[in-house]
Amino acid sequence: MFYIHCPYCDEYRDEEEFAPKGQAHIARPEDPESCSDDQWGAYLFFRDNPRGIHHELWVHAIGCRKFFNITRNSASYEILETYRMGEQPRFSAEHPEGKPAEQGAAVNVADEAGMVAGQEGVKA
Amino acid sequence: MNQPNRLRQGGRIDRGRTLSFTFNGKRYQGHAGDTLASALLANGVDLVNRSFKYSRPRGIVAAGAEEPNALVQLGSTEAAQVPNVRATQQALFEGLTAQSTNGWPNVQRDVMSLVGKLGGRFMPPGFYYKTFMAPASMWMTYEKYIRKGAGLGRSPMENDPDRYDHLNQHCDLLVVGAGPAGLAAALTAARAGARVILCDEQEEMGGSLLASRELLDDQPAAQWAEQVISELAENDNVTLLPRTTANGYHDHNFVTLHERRTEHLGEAAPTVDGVRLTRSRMHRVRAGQVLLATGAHERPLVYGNNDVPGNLVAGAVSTYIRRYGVVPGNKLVLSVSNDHAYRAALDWDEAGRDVVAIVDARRHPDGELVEQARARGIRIIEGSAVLEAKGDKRVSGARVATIDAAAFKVTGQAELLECDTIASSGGYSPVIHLASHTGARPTWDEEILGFVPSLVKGVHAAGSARGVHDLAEGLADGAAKASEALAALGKSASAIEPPRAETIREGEACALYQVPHEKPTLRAPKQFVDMQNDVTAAAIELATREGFESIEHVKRYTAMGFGTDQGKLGNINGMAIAARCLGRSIPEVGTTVFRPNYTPVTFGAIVGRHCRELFDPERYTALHQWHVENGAEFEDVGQWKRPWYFPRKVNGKLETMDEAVARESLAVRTGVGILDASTLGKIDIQGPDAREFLGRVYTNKWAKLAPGRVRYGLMCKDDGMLMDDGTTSCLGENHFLMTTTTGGAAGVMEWLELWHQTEWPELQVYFTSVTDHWATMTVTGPDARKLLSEITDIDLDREQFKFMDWRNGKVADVPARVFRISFTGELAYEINVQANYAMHVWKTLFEHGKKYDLTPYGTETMHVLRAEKGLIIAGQDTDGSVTPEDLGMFWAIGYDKPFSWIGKRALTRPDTARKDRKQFVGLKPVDPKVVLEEGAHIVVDKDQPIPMDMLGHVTSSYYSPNLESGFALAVIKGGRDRMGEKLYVPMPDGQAHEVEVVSPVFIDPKGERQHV
Amino acid sequence: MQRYSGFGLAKHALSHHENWQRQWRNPTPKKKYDVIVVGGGGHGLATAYYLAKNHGITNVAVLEKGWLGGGNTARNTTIVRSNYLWDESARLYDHSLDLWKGLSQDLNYNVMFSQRGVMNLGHTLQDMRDIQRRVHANRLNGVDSEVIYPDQIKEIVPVIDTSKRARYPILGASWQKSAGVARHDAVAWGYARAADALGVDILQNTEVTGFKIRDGQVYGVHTNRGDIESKTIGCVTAGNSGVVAKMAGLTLPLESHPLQALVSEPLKPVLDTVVMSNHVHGYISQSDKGDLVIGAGINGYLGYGQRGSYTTVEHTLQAIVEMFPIFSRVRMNRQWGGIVDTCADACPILSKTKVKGLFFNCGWGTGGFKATPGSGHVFAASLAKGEMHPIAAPFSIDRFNTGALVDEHGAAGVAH
Amino acid sequence: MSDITYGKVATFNTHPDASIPKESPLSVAYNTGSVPAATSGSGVLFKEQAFLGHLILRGGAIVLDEAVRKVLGISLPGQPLGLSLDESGERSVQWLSPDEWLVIVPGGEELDVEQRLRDALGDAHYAIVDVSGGQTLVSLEGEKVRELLMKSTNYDVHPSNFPVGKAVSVVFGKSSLVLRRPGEERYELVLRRSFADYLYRWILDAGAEYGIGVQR
Repeated sequence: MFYIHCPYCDEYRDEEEFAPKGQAHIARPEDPESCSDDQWGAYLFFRDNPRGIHHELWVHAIGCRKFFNITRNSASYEILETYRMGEQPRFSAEHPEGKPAEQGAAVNVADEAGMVAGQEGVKA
Repeated sequence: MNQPNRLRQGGRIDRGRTLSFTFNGKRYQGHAGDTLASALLANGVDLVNRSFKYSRPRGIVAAGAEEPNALVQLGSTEAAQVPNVRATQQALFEGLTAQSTNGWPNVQRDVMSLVGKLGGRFMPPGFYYKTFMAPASMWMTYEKYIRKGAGLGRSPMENDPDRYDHLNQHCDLLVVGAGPAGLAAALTAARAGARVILCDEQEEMGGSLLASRELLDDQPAAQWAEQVISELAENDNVTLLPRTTANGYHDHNFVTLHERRTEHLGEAAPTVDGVRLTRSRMHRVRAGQVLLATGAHERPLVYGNNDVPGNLVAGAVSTYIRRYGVVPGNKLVLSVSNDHAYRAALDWDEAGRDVVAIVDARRHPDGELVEQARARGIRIIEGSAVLEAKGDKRVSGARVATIDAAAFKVTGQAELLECDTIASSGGYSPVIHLASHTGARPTWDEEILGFVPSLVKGVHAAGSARGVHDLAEGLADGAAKASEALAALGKSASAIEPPRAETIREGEACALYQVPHEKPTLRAPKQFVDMQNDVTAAAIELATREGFESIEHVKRYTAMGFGTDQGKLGNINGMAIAARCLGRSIPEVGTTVFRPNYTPVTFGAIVGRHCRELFDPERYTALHQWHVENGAEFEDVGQWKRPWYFPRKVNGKLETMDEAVARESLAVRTGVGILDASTLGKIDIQGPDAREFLGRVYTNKWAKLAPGRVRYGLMCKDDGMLMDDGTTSCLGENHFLMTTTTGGAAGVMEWLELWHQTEWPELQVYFTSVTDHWATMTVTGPDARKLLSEITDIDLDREQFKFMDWRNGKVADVPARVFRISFTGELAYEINVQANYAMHVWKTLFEHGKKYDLTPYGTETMHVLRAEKGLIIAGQDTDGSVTPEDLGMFWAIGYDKPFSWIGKRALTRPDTARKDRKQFVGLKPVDPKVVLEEGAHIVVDKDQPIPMDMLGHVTSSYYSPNLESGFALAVIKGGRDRMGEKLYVPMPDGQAHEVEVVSPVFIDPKGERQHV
Repeated sequence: MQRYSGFGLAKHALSHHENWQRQWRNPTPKKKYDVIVVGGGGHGLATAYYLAKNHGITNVAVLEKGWLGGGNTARNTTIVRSNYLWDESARLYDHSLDLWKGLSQDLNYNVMFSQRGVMNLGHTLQDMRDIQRRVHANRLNGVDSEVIYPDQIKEIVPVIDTSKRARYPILGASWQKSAGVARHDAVAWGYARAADALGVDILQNTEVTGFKIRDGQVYGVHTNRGDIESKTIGCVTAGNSGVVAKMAGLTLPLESHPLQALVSEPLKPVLDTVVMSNHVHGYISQSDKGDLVIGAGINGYLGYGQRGSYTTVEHTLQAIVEMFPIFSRVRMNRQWGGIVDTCADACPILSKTKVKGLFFNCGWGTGGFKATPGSGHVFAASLAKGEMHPIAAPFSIDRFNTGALVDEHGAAGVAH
Repeated sequence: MSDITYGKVATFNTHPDASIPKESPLSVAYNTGSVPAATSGSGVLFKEQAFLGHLILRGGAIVLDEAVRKVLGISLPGQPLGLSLDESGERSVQWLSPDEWLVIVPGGEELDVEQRLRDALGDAHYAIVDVSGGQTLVSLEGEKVRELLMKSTNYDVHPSNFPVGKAVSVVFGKSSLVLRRPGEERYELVLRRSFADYLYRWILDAGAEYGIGVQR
């Protein structure tokens, strides 16, 4: 029963309010028509499925209804961070202790007005 | 004296309140404050149950949650039955009625015990796997008899009279266990102003302090506990939960606490002020930090016939004497490996009964308690252990000899000591269950000879729960750990000054689990490890011989630890025996993994109030009450209650569904009908990019839809499969109203947000659900215009207000948006009004509709009518493997739209582009009386032997009073090329219906009726 | 191999059970095998057994990182049925059901396959359409299956509530009489013992840490006990398949999710068949020991922790008490979790890969136990021949690129 | 015409003449369920504030803030989960998400408020949607309200976490609702119409032991 910090509501809320939506950072190919069948299949179905640090997409379904990302250890279930759409994770399999500050969490959208701006690069 | 083992004084029971109870049909008396177990022992009831596999007589072994034997069936009425209640945890109440769970015809004279005695040796572990295989056909018969022996207690056969509920709790610090460490911890946190929850599974808080010999601040320890508890009770930030077991530890410090609110009051919950109390309550706690002060379980020694009634763990003896004023026997032999357990003999002695001997496995025991026992003249037999208990239904003696524990052998001549009670102690296992629920593996601590918990973030352990057994140290540990826990939350709390406790110097304990016997284990008298599942040391040895080397294998092969006690007494002993047999150390053999629950929890408590009429929400439209009052039968669609059909009374008889549906459909085709369509999902879409967005999520084109117009659209997932459909209306250049299927509403809303938030945030558009805001009434049929024109100011002229237009105005004096769209193929108007006014509009329509015989219809008629028109229902005619092309809806596919809309790319994959995919067609039974079964499959050759080649299946099928024939919709391989072909639908009775493949549009293929 | 029989048991009893042999050896890994099976669960052990028994390939190693049968084999709710919707899956599961029927005798190990019948309840009109569709398909595929209605359901399961009182009243069910349950651990042990007797090396505590691949051909594995060579390797690693595939540079079209189950305390027999409900979402049977064995739902997030969300357990018990109100006072003893590898179409992967000689058998999701014999049987044939067995062929990885999914979702939301 | 087109968006006056009868989302509950009377011993008082105007506001905070202040005299809540009320307490603005707010005004004012907001917002990108028919406001008062809420939602309703001026969307029973704390002694629930009957029954069942009373 996870306790999840919603980066938009800015507080911890119970897992019951959220829904997991699979692996994070899977961008729809820019030009679907030029994709091969294998590329399209990869986009639709093939997943990293790691044991360990994993980035996943969740939605605060009963709450602010915003989608956001969670970096979570799929074995221990520890949540290392949550971050808004368009932001990059600080923790990853390559950086389990977190990237140094200057590289990580570059976009920290604190004010609501910055919301839309912060979403650019969502597809990354 | 009717309670022969009750002491004249002492204990925490209320001698002024005598309670009667019935056990196995016989009446007894006990006192308020007793458990069922203490009351049975007070009355000298030795035999409380029969064992599961061998039907051996069993008595009470322990005094708490670890009790493996004393399981009873509680309840005097059928509805109040509770199976498998642990007598050691059941508070006595007036009129309590209990029975042994095993034993037939009764626990004293049990027929099955013969089987156990004679057949026991034919039932080694795994014997099921090795037998009952021949002949193969007999297994089900064998199994029938095996099943007869299954189970402990029995399920009630009537519905539960009781209610349960949940309470969601949050706190800074959850302290589990109100013994010395827990109380010190809670006090530390409470005084620092933290939000604290303190729970304890027992009837009374205080844990070991309630039966302790030690003084705290020169008073009895229980008094200190009382003072602390009353201070905590005064504090608004502290929640005290006695009778509350922390049964499961879930991720991120989510702990479930099962509070038994009324089980000490009666077998069913009492009623107060007309409201029945909840029998138990599950506290769903999210704790900032958790401190486990769960204490330790004493390990009994494993020796021959250690299951005969009269064998107890040493600490239980002390508890019964000191807490309940009950001495469970007359002559005690105490077999120990440590000093701590000497307390049992001292307590026994002080109760005025005979301590025959203390048999100590250590050569030279020398602690303070040993000295005290010596000083009292108690015989101490050193370097020895009880090899074997004598007796059948009660211990009659103990065979004692010197042993070499390390070499696992008996070194001296056995001596038989006459006694009626054998208490044993092989050390103390910290209660690590909750910590282990988190997935953290416990580690073996050689110093305390036990597993200590590994702790994930946010969890702390204190006192005996981590092997700190000394009272003074435990108190200090609790306070210190609480202060650490709060520090982790960024709160400072200085540890309380613990009360003064004398430190008793204890000698070193020795490691002893299974006591050696003169005979090898496989030949020795049964030495029980897990009494509830009748697992013996021999069984474990045999398992290891057969190659089961992992402790998990041993447990599964022997069933050790799979009882309702989850091996609280036996698991460590079992591991030690496996380790001995394999020549490994205990940690090499493995750790034990505990799962929730710590002790079993009533289903009802987990369910809470989510049952009966509150099991799942019922969603109602604004017109629901009218439907109920007008006799509607309802269909469950998602959580909605939708009218299914409206049976009328005809000649005093209620119509069947077929009759009602025939009447309703004819009314729509020939007069006018009305449907409550409010359940359709409705999404308001605003923004300059709304149109672009629609073009991306729908398969068809939206660029040119003008305000005032409506269009039907198909929505796919990116795998090209249909997901939902509906109409979307253009309300303004940048403003649309989308409708979805009833079941798809929430999913589509989230789908739009998903794409907007994650892929196309640059599109300026907002979505808002307005499903509940609008009530929707569909008035349809040739007379629809006439009816509506009576009560609207909207110009309904066919040229002014065309098919697929929408207009606004007033209907029944209420502002309305009216959409001229049709799901029946008839002239139809969908009237949308703000839901608060819906009932007025609906009733006004009926007032004016009387002369047209306005007929309310439900979902069934709606299905028939739309099927006659060949209109699909997403989810019925499609199943997640159907593309818009499969449906033949090429007119709704915008192949040349500039943006590669969701689902488009997938359509050209090799399998999706196949020409012989299953395609949507109509079927007409050659015999018009035939109504095909929905779900039936279609074949070319009705005489083909099984397995038959199936072309597809019937997705929708009805009788049409308009066609005067059955008709169906289906998906069939290459269906569009099969028009006119005759195919077959084989039925279970061997018949096959002949059908003709036709267009799915059965009525008005040109669509003239809806355009009138 | 020491034959097991009732008579033999009696003989052993007289010698105080001192002469039982090991059920399998604890061998030292050889340098090289003809076939390596990665994963010592039911499916892997069955694969090894059929390789040896049906194809004469006995120089086989089964590599198990923990204890054999310790994964999902030990954690499932033991339901065995074959009433699947699509031809491809019906063939696969019915093939398996056929093997179940003689399995105890074949292995000389009583796996306690108990054909006590399985019913899948329908609570809505759409449920009933789906049930009809599946039952009709089953019948034409030769799979035992019928539709039954509330009166018949009540007759088979007297303790179920078929009244209209229910929030979602029971409208009917599909009923497969020949389906049932089996003793899960015994399946792993029986296969292990029989495979071992035919010469298969079962290597426990042997963890694969990497693959040896040259020019697109696999030729061995790295393990914690040294390198082992083979040019044919079948990975049967269930929830860990994604992790294993990654070692070979492969990505699979699946995700590993937590799936939970729970048992009540042992009760005197009260429920003789398996009852499953897709709609209110719970399923239940009673074991020969008396426990009510209850399956909970799958969680939507990735999870290798063998734990799931508590709300899932709550919802499951709510469903059980809704269907069986008399169980409200019964108590839940224990819960646990497994790791299930699920594909988008709720069907398994039995497939070659881009790496020559490297095969995968995974993606069984929530329904792998029932397939154990059939899966092992066709996978062994595929490994032996180097070509996928016809029953296995539709389940290739390629289907996720061509679109030829075998979508069992509609038919089996609770696909156990 | 009830629709008034504001540039490229249509607004709609949903209200007929005051003489037309209307039914709140709780009408089925009142008509067919139990309606326990409030007594002096009632630990919880349930009172519906029916037929209020409910608007959903979408857009950027900075843009909307100015317009909302101008029209309603209330600042947009500056923080997530904020709830602002005007002096009378009759009008409120609640944060729902970073670009979504719930405005509640006396019944019948909603179209006027919407139009004035639209006037103030001009060409900015925003959305305003009337949802008044789809939900209803309920107030809960009494010393046992907090415990009733704890039975129903996993949100931490302790005053330290849920002070006056906070509002959250939460799981409630098996449904969901908006929970608000406009005053020390007062909690508010915003119920969705189609779930209202279920939620009412849930609340009454949970409140039975506190002698819950319904004021109509």
